Amino acid sequence: GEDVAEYALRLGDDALILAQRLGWWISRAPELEEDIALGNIALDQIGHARSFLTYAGAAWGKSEDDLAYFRGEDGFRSSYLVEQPNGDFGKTIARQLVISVYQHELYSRLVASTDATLAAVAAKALKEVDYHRDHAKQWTLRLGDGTEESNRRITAGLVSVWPYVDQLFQDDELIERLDGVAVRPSELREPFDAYIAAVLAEAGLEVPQVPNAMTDKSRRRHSEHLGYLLAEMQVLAREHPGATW
Amino acid sequence: GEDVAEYALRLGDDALILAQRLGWWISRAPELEEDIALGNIALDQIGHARSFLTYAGAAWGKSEDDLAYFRGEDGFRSSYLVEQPNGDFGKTIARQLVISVYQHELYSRLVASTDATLAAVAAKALKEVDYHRDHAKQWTLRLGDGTEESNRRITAGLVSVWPYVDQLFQDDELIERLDGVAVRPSELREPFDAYIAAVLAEAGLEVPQVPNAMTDKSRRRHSEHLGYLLAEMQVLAREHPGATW
Amino acid sequence: EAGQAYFDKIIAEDSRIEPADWMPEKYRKTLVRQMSQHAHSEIIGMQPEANWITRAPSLKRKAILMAKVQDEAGHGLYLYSATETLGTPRDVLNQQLLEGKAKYSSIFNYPANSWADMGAIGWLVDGAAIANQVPLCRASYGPYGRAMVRICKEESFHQRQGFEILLELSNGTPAQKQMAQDAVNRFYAPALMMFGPTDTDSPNSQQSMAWNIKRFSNDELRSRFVGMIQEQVKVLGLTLPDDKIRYNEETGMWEHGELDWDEFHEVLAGRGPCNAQRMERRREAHENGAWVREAAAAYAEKKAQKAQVA
Amino acid sequence: EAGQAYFDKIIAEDSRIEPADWMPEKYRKTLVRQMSQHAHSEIIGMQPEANWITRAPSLKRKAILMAKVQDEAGHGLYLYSATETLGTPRDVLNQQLLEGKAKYSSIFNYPANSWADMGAIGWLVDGAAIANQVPLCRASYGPYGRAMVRICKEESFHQRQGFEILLELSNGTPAQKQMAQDAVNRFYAPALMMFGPTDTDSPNSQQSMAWNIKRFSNDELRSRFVGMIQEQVKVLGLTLPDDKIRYNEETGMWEHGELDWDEFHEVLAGRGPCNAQRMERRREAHENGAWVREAAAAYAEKKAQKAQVA
Repeated sequence: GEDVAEYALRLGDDALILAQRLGWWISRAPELEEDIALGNIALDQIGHARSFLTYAGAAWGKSEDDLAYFRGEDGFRSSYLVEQPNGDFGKTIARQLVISVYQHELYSRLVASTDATLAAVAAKALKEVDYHRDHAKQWTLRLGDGTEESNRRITAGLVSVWPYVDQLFQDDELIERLDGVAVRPSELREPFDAYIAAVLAEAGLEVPQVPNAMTDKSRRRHSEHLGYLLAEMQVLAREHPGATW
Repeated sequence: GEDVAEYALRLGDDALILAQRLGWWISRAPELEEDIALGNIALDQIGHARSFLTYAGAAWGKSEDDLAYFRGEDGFRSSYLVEQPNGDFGKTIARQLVISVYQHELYSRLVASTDATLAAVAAKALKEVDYHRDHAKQWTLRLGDGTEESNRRITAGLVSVWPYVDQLFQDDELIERLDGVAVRPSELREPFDAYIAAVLAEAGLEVPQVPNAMTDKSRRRHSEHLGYLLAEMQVLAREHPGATW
Repeated sequence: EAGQAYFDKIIAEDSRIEPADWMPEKYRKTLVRQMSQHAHSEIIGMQPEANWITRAPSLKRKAILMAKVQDEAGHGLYLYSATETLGTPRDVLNQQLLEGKAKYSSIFNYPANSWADMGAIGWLVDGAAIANQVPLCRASYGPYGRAMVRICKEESFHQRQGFEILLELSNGTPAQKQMAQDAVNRFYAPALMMFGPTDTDSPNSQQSMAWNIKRFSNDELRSRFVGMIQEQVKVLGLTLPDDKIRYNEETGMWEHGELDWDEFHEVLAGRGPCNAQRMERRREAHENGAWVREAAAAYAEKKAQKAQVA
Repeated sequence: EAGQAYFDKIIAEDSRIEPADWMPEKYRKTLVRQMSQHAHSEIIGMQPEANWITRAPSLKRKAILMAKVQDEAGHGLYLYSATETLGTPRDVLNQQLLEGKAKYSSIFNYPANSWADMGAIGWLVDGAAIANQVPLCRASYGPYGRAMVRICKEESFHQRQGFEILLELSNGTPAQKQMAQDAVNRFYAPALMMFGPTDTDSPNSQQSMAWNIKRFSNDELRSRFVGMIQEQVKVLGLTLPDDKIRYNEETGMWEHGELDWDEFHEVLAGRGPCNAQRMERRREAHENGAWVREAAAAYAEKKAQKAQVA
């Protein structure tokens, strides 16, 4: 029904916007191996996005591309976190650490969803996110315990993305209605915190002590960044409405 | 006629794209005085763009906004130089130095155009560009003769924009056909070089020795940067075709 | 004691204190805090509007918006200058902002998500600012009052432009009208909260009123503002998201629905949607500009040395 | 002399030289130059296509394009590894690229202005690359030949994807079809020039052929390619911007219109539309990544020291 579709949108949009951000790095990474690694993660996320959006679109007779290219800002259900700009590699890794640990906890529970499609997509995605999480962890360790400069930068990156962490763990009416289908975000917070604390401790970093930003648990409101991202992502498709590619 | 309109497009598009680039700096400049100064220059350029585009549009029954917001990349006649990204303040000043010295030479001749409208717009623009040129000159001196870091950065900025200087001074068939109406770009090169050489010498900088980029004297082809700029500039207007604002 | 007497006399006469005059330390402190907070608000307030400069939907609107944001930088400059007459240099004030030790108006911690926000900010936010600021033109501290005169003139221009943006949208396509209504819905309550806590929760106000800095209470100003916009919104063909607005004949005050003061305090405490973003952007601009300011200083010094030698 | 004899024998038998084998200095140098140039081309060649990743018009195409650009990074890595077997480390090769001392394929100095260029690059540029590279799978130097086998497999996949992009556009709206034709018009001649100067102007080719590195002359390969694409373009429903294409029964060669070798040399000399941009972007990525590579190195060293202690 519509509720499941709305939930699938949230999952799909996070993956899509993240992929769009990460795709920028390909040809700009600190080393060739990272062009490939970040490219892989972006590709995986695009794959997840396509599955979730296709499923969501079925409820409204829309294709994945209708949803990706012909919704305005208000129609998106992405979180503030994935909308944050790439910044430097430190900030990108900080964002990756947060999102991949979150997605890992999320998908490892979503595999038990009573919705068979969501469960199946999550099962496939989980294996890939496992790699994403490890990638983010390894880089957090390297940057945290690398040089003074790298420690400073990953710290700044964590501070920069931290205000948007809280939104990921907010329950709302939709979640209540989807008991058994959706994963309850608030339940993910504890394991998330534990994992993050362990990684940061090993990296010689501290959990940022910064205020949460006021966001929107229903994900209808967005950061000021999303508009720019969509303008670029959608420009060509919208110039040719009805075209196929 | 169409030729004059096409010529006005070139003038207007350079001003418009430059204004769009400079507008980004407002709220991001190195000091408040520069937010204001770069804002002023952007405003002046928007003003020139509007005059030239309104004039050009008259030939095709189009408004300034039709031209600014509803042309694709192929329809623009901007030069590679103004399309170059802002980079850091050093690169922006380098681009400003080139474009303002060029526009100053251009408009100080265009005031004698046999086309009364072009002459009048040029007369008004010239006074303003005189300030732009001085602004760029003063900053080139400060950065060139400031610190090692600033010298390094303005030098890098000059090297970065220099491949696109040559295009500004290329004559083509249109220019030939508009004898007396248009200013012959090739005639501006000598005074441009002389002015630039004097400023750079005073700033302790050298004229960059880098190859020219192969561009398009008819200005129908563009750098890879223009598409991104237009996507952002036009996004809202295109979402609401036929709307007024 | 002569100083205090003169100061008291000037205040009693409702005349002006000038920079060279003696003044109580608390008066000075209050002014520095209020004026610099106002200056910071102008500077941070550039950001939500700068967010739409590159995407403004017509060249005319783009030019107007650029000019407006630029004016705000100008207001920041006047106000920093006026504050400097009280003995605190601009560098120090700026440092306080960057370190998060100084406040700025909370309204700028809300995002400008749509073009219509350029209208709502102009109409409601600048409108509320003017309502706050017009009485400040008569503030007892001379440089502050004079700065406000200049600023208010430009602000009312900005407010009119904001109104025009909304009017155009409201008379436009259904999508445009909806965009306008949505912006008004989002900015209405935050704009009302710009006048500060209710009088019962506003402990500093009385001293400021005694010193002729403040002339009206928060609630008085807010009420006046509500009365004004409830008229104007009709012209716009839009509605205010508040069905409790009514004129109270007895008190002579405009009343409105309850405001979410918890949200107000959350945003004040740094937990608004954009607090972190605004500060990060300001710090980034400051850091990215460091080498430029250093170069300008080094160059000026070289020039000065040459001039001395010559 | 034993080495030379063995080398000559291997070449005569059309067998493979391996890294540990003796080889003439010039053979080694030629290979290092050619292989690293090929690697650099993969790396710089990522840029025109990366230019469309964020704007790809469907999610499927976005995924395919990302995968393709990522493959190019992979090809760069294989080729740097293969080149390292000849004794020149990747750092040195990379430094040569960044300093402008090493060349890369000139085709990547043309801009990718439209989405259709993703099709034209795949079909024509990868097509020409494959025509060049398939014979290199039998190159006398073992690691090179083996790298080429792997690369050619992926390249032919990429070429098919490029062809599909054009086919879809050609069968699409008039605007899409025009976009496709425009891209083919712009990439046709530069793609033909990818085979290098005409045989009469290609002095190094003969030695490379004698060493079984190169198998066919530039003109032979070009002719074969023209024959191929003139067939394929019909399937696309597009045309090649060359009315001189014809099969010469006598020579058995495909002929084509004259190419603008002046332009070729201009681009080679650094004056293409994007030479400066491509190099600036590569240097920027390298410089922006310096602190990351340093951190990774420092961390690895710390780990190694701890492991030693333990």
